Parts: sequence; structure tokens; C-alpha cells
Amino acid sequence: MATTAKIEVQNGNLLQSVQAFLHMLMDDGGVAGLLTPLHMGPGVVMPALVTEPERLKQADPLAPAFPLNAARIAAKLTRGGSPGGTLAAVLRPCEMRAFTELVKLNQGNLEDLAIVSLDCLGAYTNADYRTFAAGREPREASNQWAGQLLAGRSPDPADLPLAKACRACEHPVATGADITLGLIGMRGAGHLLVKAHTPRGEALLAKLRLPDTADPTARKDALAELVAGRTAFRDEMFEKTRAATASMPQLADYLAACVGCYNCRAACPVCYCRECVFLTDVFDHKPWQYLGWAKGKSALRMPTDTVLFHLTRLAHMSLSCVGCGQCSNACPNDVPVMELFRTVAARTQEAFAYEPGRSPDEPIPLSVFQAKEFAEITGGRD
Amino acid sequence: MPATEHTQPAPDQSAAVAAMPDFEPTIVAFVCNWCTYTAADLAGTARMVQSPNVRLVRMMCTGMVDPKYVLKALLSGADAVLVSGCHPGDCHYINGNYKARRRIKLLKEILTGFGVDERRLKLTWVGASEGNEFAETVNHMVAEVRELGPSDARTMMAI
Amino acid sequence: MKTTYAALVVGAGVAGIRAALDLAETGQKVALVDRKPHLGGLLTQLDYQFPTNACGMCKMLPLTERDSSSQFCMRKGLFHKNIDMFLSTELTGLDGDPGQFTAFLRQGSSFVDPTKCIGCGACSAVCPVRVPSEFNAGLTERAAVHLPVPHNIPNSYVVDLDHCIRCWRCHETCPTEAIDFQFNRRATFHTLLASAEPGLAESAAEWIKDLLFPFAAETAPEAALEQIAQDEHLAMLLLDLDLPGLEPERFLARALELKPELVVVLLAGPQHAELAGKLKAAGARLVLDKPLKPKAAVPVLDKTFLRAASEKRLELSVAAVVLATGFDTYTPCPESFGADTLGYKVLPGVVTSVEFERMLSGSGPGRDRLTRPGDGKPVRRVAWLQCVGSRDLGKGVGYCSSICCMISIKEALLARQMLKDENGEPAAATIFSMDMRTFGRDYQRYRDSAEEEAGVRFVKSRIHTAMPSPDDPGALRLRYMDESGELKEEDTDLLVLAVGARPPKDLPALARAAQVELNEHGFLRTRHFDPSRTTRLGVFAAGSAGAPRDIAESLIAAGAAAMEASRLINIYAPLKEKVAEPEPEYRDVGREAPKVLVALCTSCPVLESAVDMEALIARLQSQPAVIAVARIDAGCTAPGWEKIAELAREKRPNRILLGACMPYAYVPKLRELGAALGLNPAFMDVADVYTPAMTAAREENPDRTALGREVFATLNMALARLVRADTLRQRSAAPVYRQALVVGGGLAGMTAAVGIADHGYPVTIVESEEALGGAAMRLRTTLEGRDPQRYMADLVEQVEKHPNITVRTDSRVVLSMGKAGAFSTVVYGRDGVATLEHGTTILATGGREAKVYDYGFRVHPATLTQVELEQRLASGELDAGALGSVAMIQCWRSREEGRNYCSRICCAGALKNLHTLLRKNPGIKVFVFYRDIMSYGFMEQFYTEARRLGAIFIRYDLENRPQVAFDNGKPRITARDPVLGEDIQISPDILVLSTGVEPNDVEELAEQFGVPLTEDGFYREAEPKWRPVDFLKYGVFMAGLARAPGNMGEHVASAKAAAERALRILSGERLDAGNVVAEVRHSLCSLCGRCIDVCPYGARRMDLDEDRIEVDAILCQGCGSCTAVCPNSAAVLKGFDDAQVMGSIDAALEELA
Amino acid sequence: MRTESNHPTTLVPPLHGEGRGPHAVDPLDEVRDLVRACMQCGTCTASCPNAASMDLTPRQMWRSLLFGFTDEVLRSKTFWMCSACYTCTLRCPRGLQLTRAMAALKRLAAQHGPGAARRKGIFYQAFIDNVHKYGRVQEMDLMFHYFMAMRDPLLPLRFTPVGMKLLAKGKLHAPDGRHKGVLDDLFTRVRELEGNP
Repeated sequence: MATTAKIEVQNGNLLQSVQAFLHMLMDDGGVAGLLTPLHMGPGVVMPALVTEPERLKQADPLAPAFPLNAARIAAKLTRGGSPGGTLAAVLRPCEMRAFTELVKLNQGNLEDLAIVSLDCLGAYTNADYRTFAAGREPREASNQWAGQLLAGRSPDPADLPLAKACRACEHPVATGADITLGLIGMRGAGHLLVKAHTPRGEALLAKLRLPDTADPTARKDALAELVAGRTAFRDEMFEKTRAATASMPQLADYLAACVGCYNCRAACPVCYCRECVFLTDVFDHKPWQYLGWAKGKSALRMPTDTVLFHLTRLAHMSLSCVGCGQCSNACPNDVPVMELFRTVAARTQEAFAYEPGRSPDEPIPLSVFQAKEFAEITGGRD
Repeated sequence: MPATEHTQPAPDQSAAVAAMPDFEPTIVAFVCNWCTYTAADLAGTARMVQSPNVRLVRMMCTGMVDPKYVLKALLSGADAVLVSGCHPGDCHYINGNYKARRRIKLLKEILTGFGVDERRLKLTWVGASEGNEFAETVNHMVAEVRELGPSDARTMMAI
Repeated sequence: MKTTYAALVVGAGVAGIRAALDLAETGQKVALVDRKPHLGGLLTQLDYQFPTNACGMCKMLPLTERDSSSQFCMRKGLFHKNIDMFLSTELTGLDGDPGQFTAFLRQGSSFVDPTKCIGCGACSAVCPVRVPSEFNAGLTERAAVHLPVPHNIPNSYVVDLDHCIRCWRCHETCPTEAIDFQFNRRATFHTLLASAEPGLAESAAEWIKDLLFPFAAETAPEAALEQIAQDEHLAMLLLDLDLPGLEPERFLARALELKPELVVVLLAGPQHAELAGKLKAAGARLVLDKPLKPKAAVPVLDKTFLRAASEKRLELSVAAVVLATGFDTYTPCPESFGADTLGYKVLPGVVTSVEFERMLSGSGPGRDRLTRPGDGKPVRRVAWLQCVGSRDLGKGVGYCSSICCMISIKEALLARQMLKDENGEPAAATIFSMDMRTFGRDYQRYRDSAEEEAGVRFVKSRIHTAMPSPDDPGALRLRYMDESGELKEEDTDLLVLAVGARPPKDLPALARAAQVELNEHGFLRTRHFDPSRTTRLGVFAAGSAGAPRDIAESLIAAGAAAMEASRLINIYAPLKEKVAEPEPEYRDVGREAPKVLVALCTSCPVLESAVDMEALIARLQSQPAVIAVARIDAGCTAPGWEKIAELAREKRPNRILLGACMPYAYVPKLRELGAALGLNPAFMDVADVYTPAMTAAREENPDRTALGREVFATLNMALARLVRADTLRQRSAAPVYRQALVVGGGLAGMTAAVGIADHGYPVTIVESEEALGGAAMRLRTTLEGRDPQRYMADLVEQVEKHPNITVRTDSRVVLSMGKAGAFSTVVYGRDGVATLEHGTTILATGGREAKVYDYGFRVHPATLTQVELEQRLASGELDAGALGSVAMIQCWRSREEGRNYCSRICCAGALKNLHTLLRKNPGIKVFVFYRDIMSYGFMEQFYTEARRLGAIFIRYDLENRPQVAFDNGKPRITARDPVLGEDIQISPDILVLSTGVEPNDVEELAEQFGVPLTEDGFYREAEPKWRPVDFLKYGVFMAGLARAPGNMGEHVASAKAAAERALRILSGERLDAGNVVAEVRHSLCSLCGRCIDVCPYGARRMDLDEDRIEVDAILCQGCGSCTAVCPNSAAVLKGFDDAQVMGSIDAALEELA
Repeated sequence: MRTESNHPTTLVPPLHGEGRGPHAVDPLDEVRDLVRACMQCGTCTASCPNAASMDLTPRQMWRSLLFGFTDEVLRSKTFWMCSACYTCTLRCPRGLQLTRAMAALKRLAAQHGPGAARRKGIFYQAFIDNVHKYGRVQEMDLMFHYFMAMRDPLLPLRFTPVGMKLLAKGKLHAPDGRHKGVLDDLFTRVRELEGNP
């Protein structure tokens, strides 16, 4: 049974309440270091590891900015030894889920990090966020934006759509986090919902001595409505992507703009390889090989191995894909990578009844097997 | 070769078939060293008629068939890929074939999404003594893929 | 010429191979002989083995120094540098003493020179003879010149002289002149006739002329002897036993003294039958009946000549001999249709189990044979009948063959799996038996799952008649009586006779030659507590030589025999400290740009005719790294190799690719070539271009273009791999602590310890009890009347006095770390804490008689276990004379869920006690309630005897258990007699429960050593058939009752087998890994550890100090699971790295089909 | 340990226990010895052409014998139905002399069995003696000796009508010595084979 508490919202200033909560975590919760998005300068929000609560004034977990998936950073903070003090991180649900995947891959450690997650309202692409934030007090902008969104109004400026990944995301709440801050469906309640989901979360919450409350019924409906909308968008996206990649030549066309920069994989939170195999000597081809291939195909598209790269990456990580969209965000040539990966991931994850980030105890499908399964693969013969 | 009637042409059966009336498929077979490679050898030495369309790539175990090998073969012009190893319970390396089965399952999910006919990627269990089984598997697969026509990845400029 | 080997192994079936490999792996040179022209024994014919229902023979191959046996499939052959094979060879004599035997062998000729035979099959095609093929159990036919086993490598044809009609067509047809009928030798094969019969000399001269043998005749014995002495080419003597003045025995002795190789043919009338037999034993070769009929005599004489002229006699000096003679399968005699009502060879649907396996086999007569032999309709029903030729006193077989029940279950499962109709519905499978003897450890579960999961039907009955079905002429009508006595009839499509094991036909002759005794059943007589010992010291029994056994037990017996042989070798002819052969000096070419020499073997015309060689060579020459392409004549012969070496010296390539046939066979040669050229064999390869060519050569209109592409692709792929072959790295080797730890000081532990210690290696025994001995100490007698107490007392004394054995009683293992060659184990006990460094570990932790807690075991003194009864009878505490009746209940709380295994010893225990009781007091009534009497093997005779003595056996099943109640402490048992179909009630004086055995609780110990247990708590072996005493974790072995239930002799055998496996590790200073092992590219590794999770051998671990993943090259077996799970190829399998595999894919697709 | 009693075991069928008590000296022990090694496989029963007419199957009879149900065995008509075709002996996987055991039962039943059994024994003996003597069945002589042995003066009268009918159809033959003694060798051989020359 999750412990449910509340934190008051003064004058509709959501961000202030969130900041106050984070402050409490550091002051009363004994958190020595808190990773949270922070305004670095005009139009730039980046995660920062805060040790001095004063710095939290710049913290802005509400900002519709998502320059990178912080799962990798959380992994770095927890891997290979104790950090030497209690750490907490404010992660978006997709960051939380990616981090869980990384923990399974021995890249991070859940033991040493308390995770706080806000209801995710989504974010703009990097370029759009710069447009959004241009000439405004950034915290004010975030606050207004979130307030309007939660009130069911189009946020200002209305003509900027959120990133597609966010619009297709059916995980606005990170249920696996230690503590979640509920924003959605809280209109008129005058407070944010603070919930602990784990023993560690409860212990932490207990220290903060926040008043208890109950889940408002409106929240459930609001979440369902939000998810329904996003799911519809997602399914439409799947449909379009499938149609655009219905054959291998179509897939090649879809990926035609790929220059082999591997930014997508660098931005991907679950592509955990220290160095991608496509950057190693395995793909250092000899000159005569190129000519050989070209002869076989009459014309060889350069650079080579781009389709192979994306297909291999699908094989490697589609099962762990959390759909955060950083790949598309990172692509210099606007290849719709996220759409492709989410579409394929939906299939592969369903095939193995696997949901990335659902639980750290759920093994990655390709690391395990059973003697009797998938008989259809070999025509029912075993 | 006489044209074969199809009530429902397979999705990737394009104009290429018409352009290549004498189409002969090329199949890359990743076979495990212990069972299927031995069976293939037996099929050969026992003079079982075996299609010349198959290129055997010897692996130590089906459990080591990296997805990128299968993808590479398909992108480089193979019309189909066969992965074949020991029967369940008989893997020389205890359980490599089970791992392979999951990997092929994953690849099938990915590839069929891109219109690759499921018959172009096959996993079979062929024991060391089953030379006939191997010959049959291969011959059947060649016939099947001949029906399907050439892989449309052949015509792609991109790898 | 006398060749020296450490050991001679007779019989190259799996047991012989296991014994030979065990010895070879410890560095001993072994001669392996078989009377057949192929190795593999019976298992060449059987593709599927219980309980895995698969083959798996390759799991016998060496785990370390894997490259010393250059092969992958054991069924194709055996290639080990320490093993020399002699096929078609028989042991004819064994002189000398243990440790210094001289073995005499006669090697028959196949008449085909294997170095010339290219296996094209032209000979077989022209041979006019057709006889049933032994390989396919008579289901197909073969020519007189044939391939004995189609999948052997190297596989050359063999002339079966017995069936040859001497038309010589094969000789004329052979393209490589490989078939030699000794035409040149005839002119010097002088033949002498010693006969005074008028006219015989003239007529004989006439027909012997046809044979081209120079001929002479003498009419007096002395003159004949003189001729023998004088004519140096005299090779054959035709001796007429009617020759006046002949003293046959003296004459023969003298003649053979003059010419030991002389072929003496006796011409004998019917009155000489006895004498002829005697003379034959004295060295005469052949008897021809008088009057001579040239038509019959000429072919016989000619074949005698051919054999004499072609065979070789060998003399080996060996320290020990292992006999692995196996068994023949019983052939239901077709002539005795009256007695054999099953219609074998009369009704087409009646087959033996061997024939059925051939029908199922991929290398068998073909899937179409899986139709009803009568009318070709699909087989939808199969029935098995057990005990055909076993347990049949009427046929003179008093023993149980031990294996047929499990074979039938396996076949039934295979039938369910393979014989499916169009809807996927499997064929019905029914096994008719009196007892299902599933006495192996996990076999009861196998049987249960066959029944419950696979739907095999088991019927307690003996079918007595099969006849054509009146309703369906292609089917068989079976008549049998079910247990209730009701006569039933049902139809089946196939009736499989589960034929038993018989001693090999030639075993008596072999036993005479080896001077060992046979037992009353015709198998080798072995010692009760020591089944690997025969009646002659230095000659050991492996496999089924002493009794029919299944594969796992045969291999255990083979390991035990190898251990005994090794001990003897070590005593009499100690092997010099095994020095690792110096690795040849290779030049470092890894960093050079690849330069490949391609050599194409063109000795065989097939390739030339099938492909356009010029185009092929041109195509190869244009490949980037190729510096030269050459044609080599006879690449497989010495001149061929010399030519390659010469070319290599001239062109200085750093890679060599040979396009030839049979790549396996070339591996040892590549090693030699490498040493000669200073080029590591890792930079050489052989591609099989011959098989596709051969296939195409048989087609009507082979597509030369397609074939050319295929051959080119094959070579190109090998080339791609070779060009990318990696820089040479030193092979890993790990030092070995040459000491052993044995956990458990019972029968098995002590036996294993003595075996190892006798080889000079220190052994520590850790025993948790106060004294050595374990469970066997409780036994007082055996079924055969031996004295286990004395055996145990001797063994304990031997252990305690052994200078190399340290015993720690009252001690336990508290911690163990390490791996094969280097374990470190902490032992805590009476003597404090000690840390032991050892190279290998044997777990022999034993077990105990299971306890019973119900039916008044504790309350009523009239209830006993079998062991308690045995002890009380032995001590006199219980007086058999005072007993009126005894009841025994078998399978007490076992063979059902909870403890679902057969304890294997309780039926023997019951029979033993029953015999003791009835011997002491024949008036006792003994009632035995049983489910299946597991009196396997020769124990069956005691079962028969028990019934003869008057014991009454009443069968029960789980639904109808005997009910026990007590009246004033006296048991009252109510049970249903299935034969009478009535309830009976008895009130015996005592009730004896066969509670079975259970293993000691070793969960903690198993965890400490990282080894698994079965669900019943026994140790789980690496593989149930092929690695029966190994754990998957190499370096730890198991023995005794903790491995599986068994009798003392069986535990001694498993202990010795385990000791032999352990010796393999201790026998060298270092353990060498194979070439194909995994590595880590640390700079790429992200330490996700998935490779550790997927490694089946525990060869990978996270090194926390170095913060990186390490591979133990000794444990790694090269499966590559790690490479596939690693997303960025930081895990690499040597010889199969990404570049090589992707290169081969490119090469494969360079020219599309 | 000394158990409370050393008297023979009671094996009491609770359903109908009458007459199955222990026998002090069991006349059937000699037959029992012939079949002790029986493993109840039932091949004898399944092979027996007359099994359908038997009240106990051969297998049940051997079993009853071994259990010590002497009276029940002697009362059974099973062994009388044995026509000595030797199929069971030929097929028995234990190599048991079952036909001999059947014959022994006939003999013992004639001595120790209930009256009915003795009468059957008399017919059987008369039949075999007749065949031995004439080399074939000599109906008139068989009848004569059987009636004599039965010592029942009324018995021949009861058979007179059927005898007349048979005679009329030529089924009864007058004594004829042509085959006399031809079976002597056979009978000697059988006795040898059965181990009682």
C-alpha cells in the first residue's frame, strides 16, 4: 500500500511547490546529492547534481525540455562503487524505465539512488524548446506552460507541438520510482500528490512529515484520458511507419538520409556499449570489398552499412526501447528514427511479453531461454 | 521454367520475378559444427541430392549466430537464411540452440515487419545422422524461395 | 616388428573408444582394434539414445587439449594423436605377464587401399552381388564391395570376400586402382598336394592352373615335408588325410615349424571329422570335404589365398589389455516358427528393435520404410514386445538384457514424435511387458513422462501370437491375455520385437586367445566387487564385455577398465613424466598482408569433369590475397603433400588453402605441414570441393555453371576466413596442482582415492563420520554369496596404509574455490582447519537406506527394512528357523512422486534375504509384493530361483497398494492378487519393507563446489549418457551412491571411472586449452555481464579487482554463446570473429546461385 | 526376534474362504514343484486352444496351486480339458513342463480329488490305455474298459441308445488288431521326455 501525502500549491505556482519538495528532500530527507534538471542559461536545461539546496532555485523538472535521457547519467552516478552519500534523482518516466534497463545490464545500480519522478507532461524537441523559451523567464514559462496544460488549455505558444515521442508516450507516470509527484488530475485540489512506492520511498517520505491525503478520483480519469489520447496518436504513428517501411527497399528509402553519424545510438539511453560495433574494426572494410559489393549491386549507396546498422540496432535494443525519442532528437538529418524504433519495438516486446523498465527483476529476453517455448519458430518441431 | 500460378502473390514478389525467369535462389545456411554441419556432410558423402544453391557457413553452435550475420546475409543478396543446429536437448553446448531460437524469433518479428516473407528465415533442428533431413530441408527451402522470387534486398543500393 | 603401446583395447565400440580416449588423454599410446571394418560398434546403427532421445556421442570428445583429436562427430571416426586404430583385426594370442604382454593380432585386408580409394562407388555399382546390408539390419541390400558405414571418415570401400564371386569387375572399374586382388602374388604362391589318391594330382593340377598357382604333388609324407623345406615359395599345402603313412598331428606340426605361414588345407572324408577339427585347432587353416568338388573347392582356395596373401600379422608389446567386446543382438530364429509364434521373417510387419531403429534413421533405408512393410500404407500403430530372447529359459537365456525396456520406451517416444498423420496426430504406441525395468536413476521419470505426457500405452502382458489381421490384410492381429486373464485381440501395423543382448559370437575364440574365462551366460567372467577385473590379471573388461549394459554404464565400466589398465601401466611400465610436446616454431605472419597459396587436388577425375577448372582457377587467382593457385595430383598422398610443401617453399605464402575432400582427415597432416614450413596450422584450411562435385557427377545433366559457382563459393568462403585469420596468440595453459580431494570415505570414495594414489598423486579423503566405510559397512552378504565385510575391511586397511592418502575423518568441507587444475578448499574437522590445494575433486558422499515413518515401523517390532533383516539374519538375532512366514513389500514409498526413482538394489536385497531365509528354513512362506521386479542382468537367475524355491510374488500397482494393519503387533496384509482377481490376506510373522536408498544431504556441499543436484538430491552429471561421472563444471567428478543407486560393484566401477577422469587432469603439469576459445576485447567491453549469464560452462567471470571480464580458457569449450549475446563483439571466439564470419558471408554471395 | 507363532501362514481369501485351509501334507506338491518358477506371464493361457472351456485359466490354476488352494485346484475341470497339444510347454518362456503338470494333475485328481474328478480320471486312463494298446481309439473296447472301471452296472444302459445310433452310422468299429503296438515307441519316448521312464 503506497503512502500518499500532499504538498500545498501556493498561488498556482507548481514549480515552487516542486522546488520546495526537492528542498525538503535535501534538508529533511538527508539526500546529499540530487540530480535534477536545472536552467543553465538561456534556452538550456541540463541535469545537474546539486549538493547545495540553494541551487534548487534554478531546478526546473517541469520544463518542457528534454536535451538528453538522464538514465545514462543516473547509471554513471551509481556504477562501480558507492557514491559516498545518499543520492536522489528526478527522472522522467522514460528516464526511469531506461535506467531500470541499464540496471539489468549491470550499467547502474538501483540500491544507491532514490528516484523521484513527476507526472510527465512531455517536452519539445531541442529546437522547439529554444523557440518556446526565447525571451521569457524560463521558470515562469515552465510554470505557465504546465499550468495551462493541466487545466486542459492549449499551452502558449499554441502552434508548437510537443515532441512526437512524448505525444505517443503512454507512460506519463513512473510507477517504479521511489516517490512520484502527481500533477495530473489535481486541478482544484490545491496540492500536489506525493506518493511513495517502495520501502525506501516510504522511509524518505516519512522524514519529510508531509500531511497525508488520498488519491482524488479525478486523477484516475484524467490519466486515462491522457493515455488514451497518446495511445491513439501512437497507433496512428505505427500505422504510418509500417506503411512507409512495408518492404526492405522502402525501409532503405526511409533511412535514405542517414549519414552514419551514429548520433541516434549515442543519444539512446539503452544503447549501453562503450563503443558501438559499427565503429570498430569489424566495419573497417578493404577497398576491394567496396568494389566487390558495388559490382554485385550495380551501384552501391555510400556510406555503406546504414541499413545494417539500424536493423542490427533494432535487434540489439528494440526489446529495451523505452520510446524516449532521443534518437530522433539527435538525428542531424531528421530521419524519423523514433517512429521506426517504437513501431518495431512494439512488435518485439509483445512477442516476448516484455515491457522494458517494468521491473528490475524481469530478465532481458535474450539473456534467458526455456526448453519448451516458441515451437512455431521451428514449425512446431522440437 | 513454367510460370507458377499464385492466387495471392506474396507481398515481396515484385516485377523482379518476371525479369528473372530462371531465378535460382541463394541461401546462406548458418549450421552448427556438431549436428547440422555433420548432417550436411553426411548428405553429401551419402550422395543425397542436395541443391547447389546453399552456402554453408560453419558455426560452432547456433547459439553463436549473431543477428547481424543474418541481417548482413539478407542485405548482401541472400534470398533466404537458414539457421540449423542440434535438436533440443542434444546441443553439444547444452543449450545454445535454445538461445538461438529466441534470437531467430526476434529477427522474424523485426524482418516480417519490413515485408520479408517469414519463409526467408528458417530455424531447424537437424541431428548429425539426419543427412536426409538436411537435404530435404534445404531442397524444400530452395523450392519455397524459388516460388517467392528473389529477395527485394538484392535490388537495393544500400547495405 | 613389435610395436610398443601402453595398452591394447579390443573392441572399438563406444566403450572401447571411451577406454582408449581415457588412456590417450592421460598421455598413453593406445592400440584400438576391432574385428569389424569400422569403429563404433552397434551404435553406428542407432541414431537416438535414451534418455535424451538424441545422439550426443560428440560429448565424449576431450574437453581440454581438444585439438589433439581433430574432429567433431564421433560417429564419423576417431582421430587422436595417441590412438592407433586397427580395423578388421582380431586378437589371436596374448603371451607374457601383466605389464609385459605380447599381443598377437591378425589384420584382415579390405582388399581396397584406403590411401587410393576416393569413395566414388564405381566398384559397388558394377558388383553383381546383392546381399542384405548389415548396416541397415537387412532392410536394404549391398554389393560385395561396399561401404560398411556410410558416414565414416575416411570412408573407403571394403570387399566382403565371403560374398565375392570373384568376377574382378570392381578391380577393373576402379579409377584409382585401389582394389588389389594380389594378381602378382599368384605366380609365387606355390601349392603342394600331398595325396596318394589316383588321379587326384592330375585333376587338381588342372583346376589349380586356373588359379595361376604353381602346382606340385607328392604321394608320401616324407617327400612332402622335404618339398616344404626346400621350396621357398611354397605357400599352400593340400594335405589328404588318407595319405598312407601320415601321422597327421606330427606332420602338421613339422610343416608349420618349417613354414609358420603355410596355409594348410586338409582334404578330409567324413570319417576324419574329429581329426580335422583337432588339426584345425593346431593350425590347419581350412578343411575341404572329400571327394573334392572343383566347383566348390576352387573359389574357397582362391579366397584362402587372397586372405593369406593380404592379411597382416602384428605383434604388439603392451602393458595392459582392455576387452570391450560388447554384445550381439538376438535374432529371433526364422526357422523356429513353431516356437516363435511372433512371425519374425514370416509376417512383414514384425521387425526387431534394431530394424525399427534403422527404419527411423536418417541414414537408413529412407522414410518410405516407415510405411507398413506389407502394403505400404502409413504406420499408425506400433507395438513393442519385451523380453524377446531375454529372460527366456526356453531359449536358454536366464538373464535380463537390462537395456531393452528403455530402448523400447525411447522407440515408442520417437514413433510418437516421427509418425504423425496429416493432422499431426501421432501413431499409437503400446509396449507389452511383464516388468518395465527402468532401474536407472532417472529412468522411472522417463517412463512416467512417456506414459503421461507422450501418451505411450503400457500393457502388462506378453503377446504370444501375431498373425495377419482378418480385417485388414496389411496389419497384424495380436492376441494376448491381459493381467485379469481376459483374452484380448488388437491390430497393429508394426510389431517391434525388443531383442535382447547376446554374447558376441566370436567371444569364446577371443577369450581363448586372451586366456580369460567366460561365465555361464557366455560373457566375460568378472569379479563381483570389481566388474572391470577378468580372470586374468592385466586384462580388463570394459563396456558390456562382462554383462549387457546401457551406454552410460558401459562408459563407466570403460573408465574403470581404463583406470585399472593405467594403474598397471604405471606400475610396470611407468610413463616418463609427461613432457608437453614442444610447440613447433612458427613464424609470425599475423601482421603480414595475407598471401594465400591455393592448392586444388585434382587426383580425382570427378572435379575436372564437373566444373570448368580453368575458369575456376582464373576466378580464384583474381581474388585479392591469392598469390598462386596450383593443381595438385593426389593431395591426400605423401607425394601430394610434398608437392604442396615444395610450392610453399617456393612461393612463400603465409596462408595455405587446400581444395580437396574430407577436411577432418587432413587436420593431422596440416599440423605436420605446418611444422615443416614453420607456418601455424591455424593459417591453413581444407575446403571440401569434392562432395558437391560427386553429387553432381551422379546427376543426369548436372548444371556445370551452378556447380562451378558452388565450388568457387566454397573455396572463396574458406579464403575469406583464412585471409582474416587472426594474429597468432599463445594457446592458454594453466598449471595444475597435482593432488586430489575426495569428499566421502565410503566404498566409492576410498576406491577412487586408492586408484589415484596408486598413480603416485597425493589424495586427501574428507569423511564426515568418525570412521571410514560409509553405508556399505552395514551389508553382511550379497546375492551371489560374497563377503562385503571382508572386502570393506581390506579396502579400509589399504586406504589407511597408503602412503599417498591422507584421511580426515570427522571433517567437513566449509569452502571451496577454483577450477580444474587449481582448487583451494577449506576443511574443518577434528584436526582443526586446513586449506587444501588440489587439481581435481571427486564427490562420493554416498547415501543411506531410506527411513519409513508409517505402518508401525517404529511401533511394531515385526516391521523391518531389508538391510535390518539382513543384519539380524547375519547376527543371529533373528532365527529363520523360527519363522513361519515373511512378507516383503517392494518400492516402499519410491518410484512415485516424492521419490520417483528406482533404488535399484532393493529387489536384489529382497531376493538376497529371501534366499537366506529359504536356505535356512525351506518351510517359510515368503510373499513378495512388487510392482516391477528389477532383477536386471544376471540377477534374473536369482529371481527365477526365488520362485523355484517357493516364494510367491504378487504384483500390485499404485492404485491398488497392499494394505497393512496390525493385530496385536502382528502385521496383516490385504492385497489383490491380479491373477486370480481376488483379495487375499496374509498375516506374516514379519513384514519387510524395501525402502530403497536416498542420497545424503549435500545441498551445501554442492553449492560450495558449484555443482547441481537432481530433484531427488543425487548429483546431476554433465550428460546422462556420455559424461556419466563428470559434472558440467570441469574438474569435479562424482562417484558412488551419491551419483545414483547401485550395488557395490557398480559403485566401485563409477569410482574408478571418476578416478580415471581425475587422472586426466593430474597427469600433466599443465592443462592446455583448445584453439577455439573465447576472448574479451577489454577496450570494448561494457561489463554488462550477459556473457557470464549465458556461458554454459561457467568459464567467464567478473574480475572485480581488475574490473573486467575474464575467460578461463580451460573451461571454455568454444560455443560462442557469449559472442552472440555481446552487442558490440567485445566477446570474440577465436577463429570465428566477426570479420571472418562477415567475410565468409560476402564470399558466399559474391556469385549468386 | 522370536515371532509369536511358527505355524504355517494362513492365506485367507476373505470373500469365500471355505475349503482353502492349509493342508498338512499336500498331494499337489509334486505338481507345484513343476510350476514354481512360473512368472504369471499368461502365455500358456493365451496359447491354449481349450482355455475358453476351462473354469480356471491355466495361469490361474498355477497361481492357485502356488497359493496352496489345493481343493479348488482339484475341483477345477481345467486340467481335464487339456488335450495335451504341448503348445503351452513349447511357448513357456520359463521352460516349464506345463503339459506334464496337467497330466500329473489328472493323475492326482483321480487319486485324491473329489468323486467327480476320480470318474474323469477313470475315463482318461481308459482312453489312454486304449490308444496305447490299439494304436488308435478302439471305441468298443474303450467303452467296455471304462464301464468296467466305473463299476456301475447301470452305466452301460444309459449309453445304449447313443451307442446304437453311432453303430448305425458306422462310427463304432469292432476291435481290430492291425495297429496294435505301433505307438509303443511313442509312449516310451514320451515317458522318457517327461522324465519318468
